[in-house]
Amino acid sequence: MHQREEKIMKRRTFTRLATLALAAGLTTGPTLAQEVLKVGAVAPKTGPLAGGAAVSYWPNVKLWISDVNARGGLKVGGKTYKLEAVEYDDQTNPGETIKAVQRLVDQDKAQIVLPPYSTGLNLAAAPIYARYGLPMITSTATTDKAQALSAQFPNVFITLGGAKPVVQGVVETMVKLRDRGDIGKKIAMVNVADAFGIELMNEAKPAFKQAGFELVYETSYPLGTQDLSPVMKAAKAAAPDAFIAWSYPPDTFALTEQAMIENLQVGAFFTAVATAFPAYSGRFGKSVDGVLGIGGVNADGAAFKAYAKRHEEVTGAKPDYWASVMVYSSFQVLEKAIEAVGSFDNAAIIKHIKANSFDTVIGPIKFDANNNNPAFWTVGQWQGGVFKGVASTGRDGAVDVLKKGAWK
Amino acid sequence: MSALLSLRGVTKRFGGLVAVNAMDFDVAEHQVLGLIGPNGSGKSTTLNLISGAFPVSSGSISLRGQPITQLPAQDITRRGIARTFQLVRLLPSMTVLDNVKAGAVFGHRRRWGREAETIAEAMLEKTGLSGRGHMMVGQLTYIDTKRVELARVLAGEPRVVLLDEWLAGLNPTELQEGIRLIRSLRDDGRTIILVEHVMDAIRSLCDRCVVMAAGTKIAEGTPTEVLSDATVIRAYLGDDDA
Amino acid sequence: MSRLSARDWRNLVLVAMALGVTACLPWTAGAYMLSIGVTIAMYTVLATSWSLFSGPTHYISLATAAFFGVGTYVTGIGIQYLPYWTLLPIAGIIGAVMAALVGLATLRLSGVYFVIFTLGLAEFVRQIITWGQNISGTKGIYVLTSIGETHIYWQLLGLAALVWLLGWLIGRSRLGFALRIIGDDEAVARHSGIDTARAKILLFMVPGAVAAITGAILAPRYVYIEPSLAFSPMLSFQVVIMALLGGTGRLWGPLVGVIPFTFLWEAISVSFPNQTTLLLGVCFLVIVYLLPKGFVGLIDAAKKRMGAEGYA
Amino acid sequence: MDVIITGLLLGGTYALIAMGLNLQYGMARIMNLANGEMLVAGGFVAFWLWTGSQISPLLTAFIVAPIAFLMNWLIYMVFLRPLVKRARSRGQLEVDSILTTFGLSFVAVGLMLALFGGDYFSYSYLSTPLNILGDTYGANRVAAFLAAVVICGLLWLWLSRSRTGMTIRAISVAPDSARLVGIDVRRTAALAFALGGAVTATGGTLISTFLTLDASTGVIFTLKALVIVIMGGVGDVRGTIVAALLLGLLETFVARLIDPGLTLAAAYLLFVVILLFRPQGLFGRPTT
Repeated sequence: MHQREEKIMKRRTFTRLATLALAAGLTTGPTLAQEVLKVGAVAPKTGPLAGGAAVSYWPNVKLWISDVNARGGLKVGGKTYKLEAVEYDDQTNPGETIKAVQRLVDQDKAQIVLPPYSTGLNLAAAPIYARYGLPMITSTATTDKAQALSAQFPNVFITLGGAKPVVQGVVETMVKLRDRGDIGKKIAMVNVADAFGIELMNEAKPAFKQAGFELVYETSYPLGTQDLSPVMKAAKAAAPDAFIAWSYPPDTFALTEQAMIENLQVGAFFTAVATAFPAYSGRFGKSVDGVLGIGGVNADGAAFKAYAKRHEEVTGAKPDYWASVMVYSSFQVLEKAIEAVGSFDNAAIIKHIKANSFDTVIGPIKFDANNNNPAFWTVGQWQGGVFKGVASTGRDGAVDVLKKGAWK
Repeated sequence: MSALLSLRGVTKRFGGLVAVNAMDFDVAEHQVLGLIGPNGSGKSTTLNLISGAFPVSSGSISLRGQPITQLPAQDITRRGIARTFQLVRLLPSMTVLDNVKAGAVFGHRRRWGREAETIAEAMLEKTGLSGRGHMMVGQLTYIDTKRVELARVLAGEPRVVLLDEWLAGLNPTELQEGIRLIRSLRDDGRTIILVEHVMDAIRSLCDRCVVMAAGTKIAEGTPTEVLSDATVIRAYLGDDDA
Repeated sequence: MSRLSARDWRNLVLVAMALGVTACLPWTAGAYMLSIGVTIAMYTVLATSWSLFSGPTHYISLATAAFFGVGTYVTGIGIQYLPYWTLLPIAGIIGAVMAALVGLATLRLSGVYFVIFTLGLAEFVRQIITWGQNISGTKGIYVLTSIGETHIYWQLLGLAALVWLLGWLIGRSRLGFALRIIGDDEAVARHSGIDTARAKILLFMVPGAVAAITGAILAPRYVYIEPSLAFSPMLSFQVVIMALLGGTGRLWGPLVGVIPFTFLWEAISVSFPNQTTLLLGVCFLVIVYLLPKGFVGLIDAAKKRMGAEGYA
Repeated sequence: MDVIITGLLLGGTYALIAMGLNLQYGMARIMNLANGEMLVAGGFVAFWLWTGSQISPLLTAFIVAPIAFLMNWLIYMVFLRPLVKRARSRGQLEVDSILTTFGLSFVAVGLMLALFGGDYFSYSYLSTPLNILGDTYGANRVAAFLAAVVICGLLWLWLSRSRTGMTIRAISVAPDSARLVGIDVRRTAALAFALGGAVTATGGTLISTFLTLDASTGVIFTLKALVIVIMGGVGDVRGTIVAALLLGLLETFVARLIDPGLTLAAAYLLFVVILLFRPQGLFGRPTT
């Protein structure tokens, strides 16, 4: 397992050193005869959200552009354009995101501006996209206010859904396990005390009560807590049948390790963001089997396998099994809409996106009246070293959920 | 005449060291009191206790019968006790006039604007600095810096002036000028406490003297009385040739 | 208040005209320049109000992020219940009260403890707000208003004018005189009859209130308010660096620091997107080494060398 | 009972995080805001060597320490000595070092980003349960605690017994008078700063076995280290150890018995209270 990891590690560091040296000599060779189209992308490369963006966002920008160029370029109104990325680092600061988007449109005259990363930065930039009428197909923003947002910003589309469907997916999975007798009705539930964690926790508590589950332990912990063993010890003391954590990457890793140390015997173990990251299975190896997490994908589908292979070749890193594929698919929707309309008339493109369904790596995407993509993966499970989708709102290819065995 | 300023059992301890030990003395209105004694006898510390620079360990200090023992320095200054520093401390980024205005604006009589300006200029006249209001303090001679500090103290029209070795470091001619200046304050009827080593200044200026040694009062009286007192001489000159 | 001299009138008119010209930016410049204008206006207000306190007292406050964050939450929460124009004064009052409390607690401490206390303050307030959010079940707050970049720009410009006016008035008032004395020698100040702690606390309320109001003004721009973005310590450091780059000796000092720094930040972000953080770090180092007194120091030194008479 | 042990283990982690800064700020008078980045760098090296060629972090620590010592010595010589020469007062040196090291932390994050990329890196090492007094604890945390005890113990002994240790303590108490007795203050300060950097990097290597890090997480550790050093008393090794353990116990106590959401708020409250009533810290000398 570790040899391949090592090869990738070496290649990735080597590519980084090369780009660092290359950055000094900026000018690329003479542009091809084909016209070049600037594609703007602004997201965190530093700051608290840099970790997530580095896994799910930046590689997919690079992959999408290389895929389109490999296919000959973007065919718009009879002409084909070679795409070239203009990237900016907003250092996880909304003020910078706003300035960067303005810069892309005003100064760099980018025809296409890809959506930023994460709920906060997307919403900060939404007014700018709205003013220029640019289509904004967000792929990393979760919100339950899609209705209010689409009223204020008609050009904003939400592909990652909101808290309600994710909670429904988790509740459905737990009910399935309980009805099969794999787990009892006692749950322990924790959440990171950040907007994301709070939103999901508030949806989950009533939903689980309604589904007849008993909440034996619940708590929240601040972002950046260095030691989660007190939380895990208290959870274990409550002898739950299932453990659910609405967590961010650092605490997802910490809670999993703590559960292994405490040898928490539960029929279902769910952690949120980063469960689908390659680093997660890289760190815990075999004992990751049976762990549930947010997202998931039709891992056995040919589309995803081809995507994952290309992703690794072009960017040197494996994609994660949730956000990566959503980001890439949202770029595909934009690409197909522009080519279908045959011009850069944004109003027409937005109308086209609202009206049609688009075939992407995760399957068909069709936005509802509130510009919200109703069909997405909500829960996935590590089975045999692959994070497969087990529950979704209208996605096919879901595999059956398995009972969590002992930690290996 | 009732005492303007009185100290009762004033003590100051720095950890184990007792710098000032149960000092009692009074200062009457318009009186010039000399506080003298060999180095390390607690003279300056007593002055610092009166001016609020150091908190008093025990005992009480009162001004016109009202206790000011635990008051912070700024309140004591506002009540009318202003002081100079052993090492002259002026405000480097400001002109001479502004330095003096500082006393006028925030001292015992709080002035502002035109009034503060006139008082400051008057004090410059008084201390022999007339016409040099606009100069920066960095350009002054040593005695002029002392004049500015004195002018600042006077600009607040204090009830009691504390001079902490104000004459120290002056050459003979400057010394005469300094003594003449303090005498003019005396003639104006100001109440002054003078901590000094310059004996002929003490003789010519002070109505009464308090002599300190090792933190305690060893003698009190007119300058001639105390300077001829055996214990005082022994304290100053040490035991062998008494 | 001593009478206004002819020179004061001339300066007032000049400043008013300059403000008039900059106010027309929304019409004369494109949206991108406007967004830079908003950034410059924001940092000018924060850096000027910061140096009003730190100039004379030499205390380095890293509390800007804490006051700014509280300001954004005042708008975030208040926007649903109160009309918008009432939120700015409320934010100002809350900021001032917070600054007074911090002042009471810390101004007795020596310099470096004050710095670390203010740095920790932003984190402390963030934890409390996150915990409060968690208990009350409210998540990230949406500020959906019709307030656009232009409104925000004008409000910041108005606030900047207010801050300069306030700074000018303080400079001529007893408090200003007291602060200059404290800056030179605090012992002399105390013995001249100045209540130094009270003066510092009073003055610290100015950057407190102004930073909170700025936060309240900018909240609609961010649309979605969450603790980690509203309270980032980065803001405190940027304000300090820009104020020091400009120089805290003069009222217009920080402005002279903010403008070049913002354009420098832009230039670096544009030409080196992948190494932005690296190069910004290098700029910080250069500023601290080469310009200890900031541009103001540079300009004053140049003026001395040219022997130019007359007043600045 | 397990609350106490968990608290002590967390205290050990905090000691590793803060001890280096105490040396750098307490002894060499440099308020180093890039302390967190040095810690993360130590973690990066451990990750790289472990996932790359199976070298255990405990072994990596011995490789990281000398390299970090040299690097920090260079950083002091190149970036910080001009500040020390130029500073007229201690206050000015502190302000200059805050701004300079803030710039340095930016440069460090930029470099780490360029070399290692921005994504999370974490690996599991010794994440096996260890039974102590009837309760289970992470073996990696226990190992880190033992390492902390060893490092802090050695440091304390070395500082109080050896000659160079004494000179370092001398410059922390009174740099001016130290000069009078023939101590080359600048060279000793450089030594103290480099030693502090080495301890922080080694600490990073050890705690990366159970904490997930990425290029930008340094600032969290810097803040935590600052709080501990100030609470313990600047320049006092015992103070840092006691403050670290106290903080670990408090946070664990609040997490288990009150509300885990309040752990960090409680930590800052403790910091504020100590700062108000004992500004010089638990063991520090009242600085005039």
